[in-house]
Amino acid sequence: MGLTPSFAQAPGSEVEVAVPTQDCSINMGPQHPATHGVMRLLLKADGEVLTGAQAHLGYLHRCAEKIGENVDWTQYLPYTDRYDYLSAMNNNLGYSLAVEKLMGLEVPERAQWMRVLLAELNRIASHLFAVGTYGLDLGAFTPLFYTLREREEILDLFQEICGARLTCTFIRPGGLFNDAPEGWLEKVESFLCRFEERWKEYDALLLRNKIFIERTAGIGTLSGNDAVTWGVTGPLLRASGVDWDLRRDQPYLVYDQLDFEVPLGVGRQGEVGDCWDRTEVRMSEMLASLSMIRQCLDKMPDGAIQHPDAGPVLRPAPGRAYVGVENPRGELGHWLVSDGTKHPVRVRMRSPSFCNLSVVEHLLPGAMLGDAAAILGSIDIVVGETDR
Amino acid sequence: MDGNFISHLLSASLPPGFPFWGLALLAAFLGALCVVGFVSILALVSVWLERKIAGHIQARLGPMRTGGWHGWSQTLADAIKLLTKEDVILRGADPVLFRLAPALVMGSALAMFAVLPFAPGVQFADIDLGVYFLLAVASLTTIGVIMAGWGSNNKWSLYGAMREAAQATSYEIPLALSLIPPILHFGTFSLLSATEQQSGWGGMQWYIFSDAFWVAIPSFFLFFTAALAENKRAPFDLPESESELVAGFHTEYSGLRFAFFFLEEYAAMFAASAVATAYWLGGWNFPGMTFLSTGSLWLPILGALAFLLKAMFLVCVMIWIRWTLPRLRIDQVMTLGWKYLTPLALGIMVAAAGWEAWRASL
Amino acid sequence: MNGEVLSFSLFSALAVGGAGLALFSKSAVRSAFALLASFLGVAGLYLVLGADFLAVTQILLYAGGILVLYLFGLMLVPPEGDEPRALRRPLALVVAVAPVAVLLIGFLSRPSHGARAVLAEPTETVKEIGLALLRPDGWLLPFEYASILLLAALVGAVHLARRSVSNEEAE
Amino acid sequence: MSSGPLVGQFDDNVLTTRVDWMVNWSRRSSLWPMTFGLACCAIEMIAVGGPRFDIDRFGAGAFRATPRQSDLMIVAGTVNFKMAERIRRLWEQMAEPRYVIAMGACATGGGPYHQYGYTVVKGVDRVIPVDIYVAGCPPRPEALLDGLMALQRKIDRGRIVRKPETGPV
Repeated sequence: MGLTPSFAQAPGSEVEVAVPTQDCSINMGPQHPATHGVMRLLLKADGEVLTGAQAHLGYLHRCAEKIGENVDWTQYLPYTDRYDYLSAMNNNLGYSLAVEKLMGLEVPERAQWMRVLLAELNRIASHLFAVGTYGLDLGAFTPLFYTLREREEILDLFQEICGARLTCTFIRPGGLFNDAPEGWLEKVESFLCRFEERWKEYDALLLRNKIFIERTAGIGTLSGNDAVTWGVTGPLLRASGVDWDLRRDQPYLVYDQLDFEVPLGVGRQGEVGDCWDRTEVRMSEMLASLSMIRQCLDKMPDGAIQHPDAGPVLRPAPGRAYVGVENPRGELGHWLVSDGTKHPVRVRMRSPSFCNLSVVEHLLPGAMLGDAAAILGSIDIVVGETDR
Repeated sequence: MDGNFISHLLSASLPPGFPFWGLALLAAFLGALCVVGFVSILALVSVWLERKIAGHIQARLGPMRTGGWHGWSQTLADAIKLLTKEDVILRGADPVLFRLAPALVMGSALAMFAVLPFAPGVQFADIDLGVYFLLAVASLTTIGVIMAGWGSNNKWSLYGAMREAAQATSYEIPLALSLIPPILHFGTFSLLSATEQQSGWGGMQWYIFSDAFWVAIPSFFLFFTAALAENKRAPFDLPESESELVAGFHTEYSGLRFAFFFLEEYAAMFAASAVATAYWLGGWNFPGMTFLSTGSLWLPILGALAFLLKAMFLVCVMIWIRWTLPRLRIDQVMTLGWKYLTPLALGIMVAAAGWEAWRASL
Repeated sequence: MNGEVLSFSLFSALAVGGAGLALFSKSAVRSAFALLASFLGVAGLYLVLGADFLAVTQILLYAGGILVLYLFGLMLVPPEGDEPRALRRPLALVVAVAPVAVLLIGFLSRPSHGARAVLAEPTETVKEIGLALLRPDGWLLPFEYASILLLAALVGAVHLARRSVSNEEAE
Repeated sequence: MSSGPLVGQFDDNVLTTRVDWMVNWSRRSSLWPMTFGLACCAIEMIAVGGPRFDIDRFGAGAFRATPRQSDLMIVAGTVNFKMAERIRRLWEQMAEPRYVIAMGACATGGGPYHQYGYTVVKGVDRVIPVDIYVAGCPPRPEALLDGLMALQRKIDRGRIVRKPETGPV
């Protein structure tokens, strides 16, 4: 590269001075406030505009699948809490359903309704955190604290029912660990009433904020075709206008008896599938979950919460099973292989964060450096799940 | 309490043969000490306010333990801690620029306080150029920030520095233009003279209440917005945007040198608020001022109180904005500055000029 | 030694020293920052001469504006050139020395009562500049109008340049 | 811990004990943590900053994104070998005096990943020195606050300008 600027004749334009510049490679992470954990993004930037991005993983690899081959079927359950640590109940549910499918167990009805209730409650907690930290990514600090306040109330409910705030290990193969304590369901109901009011606050504070709209509308647009091609699931897929929700399209538990709406991105502020749509879908999903929990509370039957055949040590018949469930971040699939002993032969999981993250390298080039945080935050990854 | 007062005091106490330039230097030094002390106390109060206000906005309490009553000494602890922390200078950094940058930033922030009229008779120097001098000195902070960003030899810092360069030079234009209506109204650059002209109506003839209120109010908001951007405050805090650039231009600074950048932010916030107070909100004038006799000792005390209250109110508004709004993107910042604020400021300037000319012709 | 001489020597040392640093510094960015010292020194000299408005304008425009533009420009310069610089040195020497020599000759050929007589009383110049700007027989206002014309030309040039880039993008 | 011409030079007297008290007080009251979360525990760390627990009450709420300006590294989560190297570097980038809290079972000793987690470092104290260990998987926010207060008590015992304690401790 010489000192003198080179003069190049670009086709179809006036004589243009090409100032020789170099793209700047920047390491974003592993310790960076916008990576939501320990992930490294290698960015290439031409000034403020990104020309390339590459995600480097493995900073939180915890051998989850290998551990599955070493421990009991039941012992593996706590590890499922820890891969997507924001939605432990949903992870428990996915694994338990897969084990139950292997064993051919039919879970008692009350347990099914309770499971749906807990999973949706956890979905609200997870989305609260996602929306709050998304505000943080865009420089709005306060929404996170409000969403954390509500999330604490959900964690209180979890704590009362299972003793843990974050890592519940509550939904187990065969049913639940425990029945809800006296008066717990009423507490859920009163929380829902409070939450409905607060939800409007967040909507006004963050989602309808002019600057927030400017920062997110039309940014990081993922078309429906691309979303399907990249194997994206969850709110990300629905924000791109693809109407696909496992809870409705491959119903498990009692979801087919519930009446709920699947919110889709419609591009109200910009294009279909932009960052604003993703946030909006998450916000609307909270309301959908709310109505689902209400229905669960109404229809909650009495009865047992654990299948009598599901003891502490499980020995599923030889075979293989795949069950996908709709997690807050997308489809969480478990592929289990059993040889009839008390240890699994293979515990393979399809984690939604990992598949959703793959789209980053497609979305980031062409965006601006400030958008990197906006796009990454809107994908809402949990590193424990991408690295497993 | 102004520079001349210090000089008089000194010349009375020094031996008669003492050279004049020595006296001037000594007076300047003592005045600078006063400014440093004042700015330090101001920053301590502002940072504590920021944390408390942020806390209460966010449904928290903020500092509570340090020092007793609502953690009043929290910032003091922060300051002592930063003083006693290790001073890291990277091997790859430019040693001269890295060291010079905080000093330049701090120095220019302190120089701004030289022309602020706090109360009748309490001003370090009433120079005729007043606010023009303030603008010039404020532009030096930009250089300091670029110096820090370049000298750190860190890409995040460099990005922060270049953002600051683009943002600060862009917003200097609407900032300066939005000052023209009050300058035309009062016919002076001097903040002192402008404040004195607002003392009518029993201390309520502020510029925003004057007959030119219809240009005063938009120009006030314009000035406030541009000052937010100039001082790197949210939603224009791109040079140090935490979620994008880690800590921007001061990523590599630790200890005392970081404290200088921290201090400068609050000093500059106060200086901008003080200019807004002196030009638009009547400076030290407060209602009922006319009941006090001109020689009364209460006048400077209450005047200083009024001035500080008004300026701190504006500082609190800046804090409130910071904890409410998301951050803009750099191209949006530039668009806002060039496509909206600058033409608007030009329009207001022309309107103000027309109004003042018409009023003068009556 | 009186105050004027002292401040004059201080500020001129700053100006010349800064300029020297800017010349001899290896790093281009450091040169730019050394220029800051030079600008501040010149501003101080204006102050000594009683031109306070000019001094502040010097800081505002040169230190606050033009220096930032220089720094922007430097960021576009590739880090290191491979061209042999030694060849250029004699030429650079001539270019650098010639003006200084001319200035020196000019100074030395004048009678030596020198700078003392030039020093004006420190006055407040803002008012005078304002009057000069609007005086009907003065040419300052038309001159300023011309600068607005220049500004319009600059904006037009930027606009033209932009269009060619967007043409290229459309390809 | 820190170095300088005045450090560890003086006998106990009123002046030096007061200086030590003041410096210790400032350090314990202003422990700025680094924005650095690894895994599950990070969520509880954020919860500690949240409205219910509010670590800012102790003066430790100013989370700094850059290690240069932070005093406290809360190792919140599982450390694996790929990350251990980075943690070491981050710790080295922090300015003295710096403190480390190992939060949770994983950072303390590998936690649930101790036995079969072949990539997991069995405790972050194999990489960097740890001041306070907080138990739990993940620890409750109250536990982290307790750990913070334990660290404050530890800082209170520090000697800066006074000569270090001699003899059996």
